[in-house]
Amino acid sequence: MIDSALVLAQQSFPAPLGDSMLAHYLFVSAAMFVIGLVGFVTRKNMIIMFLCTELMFQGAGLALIAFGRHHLGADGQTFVIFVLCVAAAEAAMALALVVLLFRHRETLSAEAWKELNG
Amino acid sequence: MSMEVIQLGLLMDLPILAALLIAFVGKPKNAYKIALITSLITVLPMLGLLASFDWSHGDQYQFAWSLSWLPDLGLNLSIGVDSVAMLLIALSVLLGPIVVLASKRAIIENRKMYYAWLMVLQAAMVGVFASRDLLLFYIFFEFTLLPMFILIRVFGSTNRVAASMKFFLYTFTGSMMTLAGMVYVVYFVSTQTGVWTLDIATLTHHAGAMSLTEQTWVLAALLAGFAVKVPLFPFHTWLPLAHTEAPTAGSVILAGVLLKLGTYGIYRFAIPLAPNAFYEYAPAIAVLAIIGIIYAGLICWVQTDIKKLVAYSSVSHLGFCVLGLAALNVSGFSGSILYMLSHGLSTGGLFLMIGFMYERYHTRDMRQVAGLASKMPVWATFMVFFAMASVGLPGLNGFPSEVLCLISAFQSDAAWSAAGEPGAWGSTLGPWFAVFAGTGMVIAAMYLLYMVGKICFGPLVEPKDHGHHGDPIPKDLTAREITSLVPLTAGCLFFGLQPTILLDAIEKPVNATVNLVEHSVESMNASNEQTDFNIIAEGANP
Amino acid sequence: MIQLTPQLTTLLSTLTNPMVALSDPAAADPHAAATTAHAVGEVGHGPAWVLLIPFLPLLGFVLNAIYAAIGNKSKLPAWTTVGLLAVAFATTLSMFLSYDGSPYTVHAFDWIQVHFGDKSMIADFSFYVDKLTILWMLFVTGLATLIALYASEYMSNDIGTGYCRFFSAFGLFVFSMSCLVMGDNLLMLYLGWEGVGLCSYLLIGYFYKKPSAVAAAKKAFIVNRIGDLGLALGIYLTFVHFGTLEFAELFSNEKLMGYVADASVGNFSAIPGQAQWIALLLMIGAFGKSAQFPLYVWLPDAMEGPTPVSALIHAATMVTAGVYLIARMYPVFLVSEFALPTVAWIGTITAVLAATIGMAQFDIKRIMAYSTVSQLGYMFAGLGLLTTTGAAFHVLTHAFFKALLFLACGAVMHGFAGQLDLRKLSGVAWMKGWGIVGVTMLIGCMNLAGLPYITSGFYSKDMIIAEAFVTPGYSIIGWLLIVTAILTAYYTFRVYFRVFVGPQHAEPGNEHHDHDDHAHGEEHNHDAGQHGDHHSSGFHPHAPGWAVNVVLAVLAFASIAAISLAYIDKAEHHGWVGSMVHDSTAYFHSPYVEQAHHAAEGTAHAVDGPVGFKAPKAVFGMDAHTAMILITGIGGIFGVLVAAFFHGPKGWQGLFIGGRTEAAKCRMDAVARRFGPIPKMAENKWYVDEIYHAILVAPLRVFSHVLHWLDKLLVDGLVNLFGFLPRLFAWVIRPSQSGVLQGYAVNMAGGVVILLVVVIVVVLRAGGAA
Amino acid sequence: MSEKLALIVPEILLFITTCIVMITGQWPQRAVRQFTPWICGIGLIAAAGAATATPDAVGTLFPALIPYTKVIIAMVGLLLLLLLSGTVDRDIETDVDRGLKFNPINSNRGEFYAFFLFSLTGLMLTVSADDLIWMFLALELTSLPTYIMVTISTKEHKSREAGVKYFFLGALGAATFLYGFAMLYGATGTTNLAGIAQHFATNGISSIGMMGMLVALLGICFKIAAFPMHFYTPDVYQGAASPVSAMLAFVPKTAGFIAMILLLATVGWHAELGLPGEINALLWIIAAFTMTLGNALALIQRSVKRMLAYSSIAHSGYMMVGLIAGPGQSGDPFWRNGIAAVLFYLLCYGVMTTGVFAVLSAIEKRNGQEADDIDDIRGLCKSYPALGWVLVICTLSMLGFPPLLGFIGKFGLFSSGVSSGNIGLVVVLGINSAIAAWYYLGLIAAAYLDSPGDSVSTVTASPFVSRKIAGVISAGCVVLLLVFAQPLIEGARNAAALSPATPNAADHAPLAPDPRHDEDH
Repeated sequence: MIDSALVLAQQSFPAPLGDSMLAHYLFVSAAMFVIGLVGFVTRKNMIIMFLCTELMFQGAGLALIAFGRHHLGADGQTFVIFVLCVAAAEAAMALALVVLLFRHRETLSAEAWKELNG
Repeated sequence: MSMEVIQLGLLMDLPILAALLIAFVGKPKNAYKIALITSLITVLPMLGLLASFDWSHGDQYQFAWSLSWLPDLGLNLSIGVDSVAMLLIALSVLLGPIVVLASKRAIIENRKMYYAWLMVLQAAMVGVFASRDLLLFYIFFEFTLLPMFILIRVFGSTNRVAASMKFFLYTFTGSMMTLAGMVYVVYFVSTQTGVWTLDIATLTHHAGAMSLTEQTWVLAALLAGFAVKVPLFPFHTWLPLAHTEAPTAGSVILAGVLLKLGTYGIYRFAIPLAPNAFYEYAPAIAVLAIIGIIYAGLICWVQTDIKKLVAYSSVSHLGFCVLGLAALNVSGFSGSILYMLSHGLSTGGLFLMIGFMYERYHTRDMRQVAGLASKMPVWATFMVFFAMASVGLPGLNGFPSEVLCLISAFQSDAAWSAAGEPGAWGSTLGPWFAVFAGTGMVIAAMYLLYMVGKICFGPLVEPKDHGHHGDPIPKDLTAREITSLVPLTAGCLFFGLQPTILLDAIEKPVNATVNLVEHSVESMNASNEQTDFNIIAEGANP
Repeated sequence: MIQLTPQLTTLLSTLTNPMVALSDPAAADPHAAATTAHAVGEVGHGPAWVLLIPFLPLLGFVLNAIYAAIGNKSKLPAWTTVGLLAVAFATTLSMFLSYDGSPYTVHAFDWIQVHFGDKSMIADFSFYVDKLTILWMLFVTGLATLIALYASEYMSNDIGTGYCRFFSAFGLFVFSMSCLVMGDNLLMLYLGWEGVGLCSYLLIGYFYKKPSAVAAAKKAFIVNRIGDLGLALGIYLTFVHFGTLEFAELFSNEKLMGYVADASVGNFSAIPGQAQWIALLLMIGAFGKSAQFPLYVWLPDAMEGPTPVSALIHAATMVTAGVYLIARMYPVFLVSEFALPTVAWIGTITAVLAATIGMAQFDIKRIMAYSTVSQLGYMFAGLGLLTTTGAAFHVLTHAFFKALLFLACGAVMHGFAGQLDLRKLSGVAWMKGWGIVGVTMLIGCMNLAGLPYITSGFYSKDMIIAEAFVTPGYSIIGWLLIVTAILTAYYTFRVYFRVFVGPQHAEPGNEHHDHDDHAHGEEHNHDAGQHGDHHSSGFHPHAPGWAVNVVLAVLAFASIAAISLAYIDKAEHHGWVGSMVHDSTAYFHSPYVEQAHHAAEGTAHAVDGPVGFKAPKAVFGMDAHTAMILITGIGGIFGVLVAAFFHGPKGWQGLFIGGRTEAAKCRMDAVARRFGPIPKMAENKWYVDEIYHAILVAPLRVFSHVLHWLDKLLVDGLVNLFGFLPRLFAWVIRPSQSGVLQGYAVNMAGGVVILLVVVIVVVLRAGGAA
Repeated sequence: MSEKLALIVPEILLFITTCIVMITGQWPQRAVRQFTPWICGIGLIAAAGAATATPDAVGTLFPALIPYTKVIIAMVGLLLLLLLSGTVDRDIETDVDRGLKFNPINSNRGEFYAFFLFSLTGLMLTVSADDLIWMFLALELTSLPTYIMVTISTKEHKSREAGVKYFFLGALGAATFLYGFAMLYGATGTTNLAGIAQHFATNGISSIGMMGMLVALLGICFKIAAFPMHFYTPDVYQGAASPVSAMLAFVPKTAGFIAMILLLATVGWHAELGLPGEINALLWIIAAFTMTLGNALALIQRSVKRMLAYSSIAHSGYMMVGLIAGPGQSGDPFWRNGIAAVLFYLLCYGVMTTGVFAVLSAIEKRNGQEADDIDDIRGLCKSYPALGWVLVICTLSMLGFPPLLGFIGKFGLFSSGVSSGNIGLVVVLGINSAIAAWYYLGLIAAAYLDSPGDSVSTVTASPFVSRKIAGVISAGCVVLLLVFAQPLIEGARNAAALSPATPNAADHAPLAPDPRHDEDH
């Protein structure tokens, strides 16, 4: 039993992610995306909101990695690395923005900014 | 490029040049002069064209010229006129000096803007009729909206903003549908011939092959623009408003030419491009036209605003024009085209009269002004003349066309017309259409005499505060005003007494159009019979 | 009406016109018929000078318009008009004299021509001349000349103001009337028809500052237009059915000939319905123009116009256009089963109705107007009874004596400052300078009353009434017409006895020529007190001048002299008019009908005898004609005597039976009271105007207002609603743009989810369906 | 590798320019500082020149897309550059005028222009994208700089508010299409677009692939400001300085449309049925809603910039008609090629909208605030005739008034929509054009027909001539391109030609025959 598993592992390493396993990963990734989305929508603190978008990005990233493993290609992982870079850049911007806004309104609430409407 | 093409081009270019001159070089006080001189000069090439036009081949495009513009869209600057277009161009050009003359005293502020746009409008109107390219036609057709919008919006009376908006938006909405319909036809023809062409003659030749359903939709789309423009009941409500608010020159041009774009569109596009559908729905269109005749006529009868009355009378009159088209026979088309040419003269005349009155009294309310014959006999004489022309008195312009339109309604029912006449091959309308439309004659007499009776006759009534506005006003019409009326008067008499000249001129194209419709209807009937036969044959052979 | 139908059939096939009872050699002679038929079929071209007849009056119109434009302040317009009309009349006379018996056309210019396929619709500006045309044109131009002469004096108060306008409209009228009568096609006829309507409108509304005149003008035009609609539709239908508008072609149309042949044997079912409709539609036009019930209401009101206008247009010429139309289109009427009976009955009803109203009026011009309506009723009855000769003869005599009556009344009106109330005038004939008016008025009244043998009116009226009795089933019309004749005699002499004889009395009217800019009244006030015998101080009647008197005298002479017309050609055609009518399509037994009949002879519908031969029928044991001379003659005299008794002054002037001593009181006053409200109702014209207003005009006006509101609210409202929809939509969705970041996020996320779900569901359903 | 590099020479040139600009923008000498925009211009011209020389991208879906698209990007970029001058650092330069020392720390000029060029670089990279990763990065490169540009474009609160909204919602949108990309990759096992297309064509579109496509498209809707991702648009356009708004109207929108075109090409357009059902339905609904929403909300605005923002939304809706219509068969002419129509319309829209925003940028209120209310432009043709006429001409063109450029562009959309059988959508487009006429006319009437006397607040010209020039050039293009439109249309048609080698998933997908087309067979 162990042998056969080992042989199997040796024969096709790295082994493709099975469909059922993939589903688990995808479920987690979807959950992360949705949690991020829900958090974005419900939380008023801008930093937390930003973190939620990060969660969404990483949810997508997780899916990419899972798919990459599923297809046994490097594309997914490559993609994720770039996503992480972009996320980092966005994080920098977000922090700068949040600081700028806090200076003007003394609050981190997104609802403080609703002069433009209609 | 032949001499004639240059002349045709001049009809469009001269007004544009004048507009540029007025807008960018001239002083406000010269605007009127430049416009007047240009519009007078423009008459010369027009007369030249009339002289060199080969009337015996009126159904062919003459003075044709084409320049590829956007080959990828199939758009060519291709101009040329058949006799119908030639006559309508002549009408547009002739109205030019008249409206300029009539504007001298009415327009005091913003003269540069006014005359420049008036000139642009002149050019655009010529362009509409001179286009041999579908898209070019559409471009000019739409373009006329802008000058008119500006004339109403800036130079109109109190409710001008709403009027101009309604005018623009209503017609624009309709014509967007028209564009869609036109594009569909072009597309269809391209699937048939493999060539994407906007050439009207080619399109006309192939469009009849569309299925009835397709044609119905195309017709609906085309009519969406043209029926609003005509305006056909119940799409007419912009017209009274626009007419009432527009400056005199605007009303004259609106009545004289712009409304005719709708009927011209129906004649030139809706009927040839969707012949079977038009044949199918002609009774419905005629019913709308007749409702318009009666409905608008009765509404005229209870107006107190004299300009609104005349505006509604346009709706009523144009009903005859559409009725003639819906009859789909030679007399109907002839009458309708004659109506297009002649209606503007009498209605335009009435608008001029009202404008002259308004300049003196600053009111159009018949309760405030009445019995002017004793004060302004010359004015009243012209008023009665144009009212009678509008009533459709024989010998004046309205009559021949009205007669032909009504006769055509009778004739278009096969049961009532002799076989062998083109257009007598089926029943679109019938005698009842003529009977009901004929009541329009009575109603026209009712409201126009009501108007004349109030405004010209009876004891003199003048508004109390008139004369407080601006310069002192001469009592009766001035020489300039009479000069602007004389061509219209002469035109009314000419159309009334010599319609044969015009009828001969349009005979060829009209017959060609009727034959085209007849051919399409017959071939569709034949193919339907063939299908029926096939079905029967198949049914008999299980 | 239904029971009439077979009778008309009989009429057509078996009637014998007493006037041709002695047989008509020309008609019976096949050779003569063929010759004339040839002439009908191929119409030659006439001399161009005939064009002078319509165009000289038109020249008058133009010249007068120019005079008006340059502000002429003399009698030049009148003399221009009189001169031109006289030349036109002379031309007409020469046309009459040079007429060789075959109709011809004169082409002025092309008018309306449409060509479709191998056919065309041609209506040129051309003139068609046959004897019917000549007959009409003779009295039109003749009377127009005379009346223009009369008007030159009558309208002289308006010199410098409306004088040119009056005469230019006058010229235009004669031109239009010429087109109507001489037009060679139906559209020309229509042109003239509408043209005379226009002139009528302009001239009724001549005193345009007077609201009642304006209203009357409007009413005349609009009521006429209703008729014109029928006429127009009839014309269109004629074209659609027969394929031509030209008389020459129409009357040689094989279809029409076939129909006439069918009609002559009573086989109306062989005639298509649409052909029968033509006559009914044309008839409506005739009713409008000739003021027949129910479209007569405009004519009495039309008396608002100057009296020469009333005389020429609204008595002598224009109103007979309906008669002319039916006469001209007689073959078309013959082929319609119901048209001629309807014409006969409508004519009779109009005659009776108008006479009853005329009896109760006090305005002498209105009495004359109603008498015109009534007499037109006679003419229509005559047409309906197939005696076009009688109708045309009555048109002619009526033109003379009614013009005379109007002009006399006009002289009175002119002289007494617009006074027309017969209660306020008396003994006018005895006033200084009014003798000729008195005498000529008497002649006119006698003609209208139809006093036997001495008046032409008697002959023409008698011809119609007699016809009613020889036509099976129509004697009731005859009796009604006789009663009307008595009423006519009564109300005519009522006017004469009250206004022209008896004690002299005059109250001036309140109309100081308010159409004048210069005060006409003042002119007469300077010699106040010199005429103390007049009740109104400061007023003296303005006796007519030479022009008026000459015209009155000529007309009086003409209306007597017209008696002779009844005797010329009596043997052949029952009078000169008969001979004129005979050679035209108007005659039901004309060569045209003969020809049609011959055409039909070869067919299965061959008939026993020629069309229109009536079996002589005895009335009261006498020849119908003789009987009628007695009955109507006695009736007329009776009517005069009744008038004399009730209205005549004491003494010989009242034929010794009258008892009136004052202007305003007479025996009738007491009698009228006995009748309760009836005289009042008659005076109020049986409230016909009010009824029309209540059931037609007012509802239509209300309806129009409703439409106007509908247009504003519903039609435009819908447009505005569609215009408003985008805005409404915008206001509805505007809250989605709340400006709150989370709100946007929710919207976006929600939008994405909803779209995904919708798309998947939509596609699944579409896929499932497929 | 070198073939790939040859394709992105313009981007490389732009990137180099960006680096230079970053430095020169902070240069102590004013002359050098002020030369910065010129450097940008040179870079853009160089990029445009390089773009014309770009070879066909072999193996991609639209091999000839690059030259035309990048040239129009560079050209509109030049216009935007003219417009952007003076947006930042105005106070600093005033201070320097008054003798204060220039402090590079406070200056934003360098990064502002750099960001602008970065954004354009991103846009160009989107055009070159043949891979999902590339596309993602290019799209982010397009957007990220704009977030900052919006925020720093004015010193007012509204810019910050605009910035924060734009940034956060942008992140949400990016996450969405990223997730879609992930699913696309998952479904096909490749990130290469041509590979994806190949996979779809051979294996059909799996449900996860379809889902991925839908989600990706929805995410990209943010870039093109289409329903349901359009909510940020009016706030951001209003909050940003007018030149930046103009840029937002063109740059991200173009990037989004290019991305969409490339993505849609992977599933392909069926010869008769067009896009696969789900995608067609999605785009149909989005297009219809986007136009209608945009136009309806624009109707009730008083702020001209908000109005233009909504009109920008509406225009996205119009252009989606072209997307749905697709490029037709290879060799199909312009009127059938919806993608060509979109590419051409992007140019038209870029020029028109730049013109209008240029007018708004070229005037300001007396208190230095931006002109925004419709009253501010009242009577502009009298007070500033050149600007007024630019506004009138460009607005008329946006209205689609014949014969201006916008009409020609719209006609392309019309004809492709009709000839691809999407007549219903064309009707919606027509009705929307009419609704749009309402507010455009209001704008025209305010600028041209009303007199300045009606205006509540008075405006004055802003001191930047280049903005005026930008406006005049835009208006000039709107008119003159009419005459010279043919090469552009031809270019668009060539650019939008789908590679004949492209496998078409839609053609292979088992689809039920549509009864509509029965009569054609």
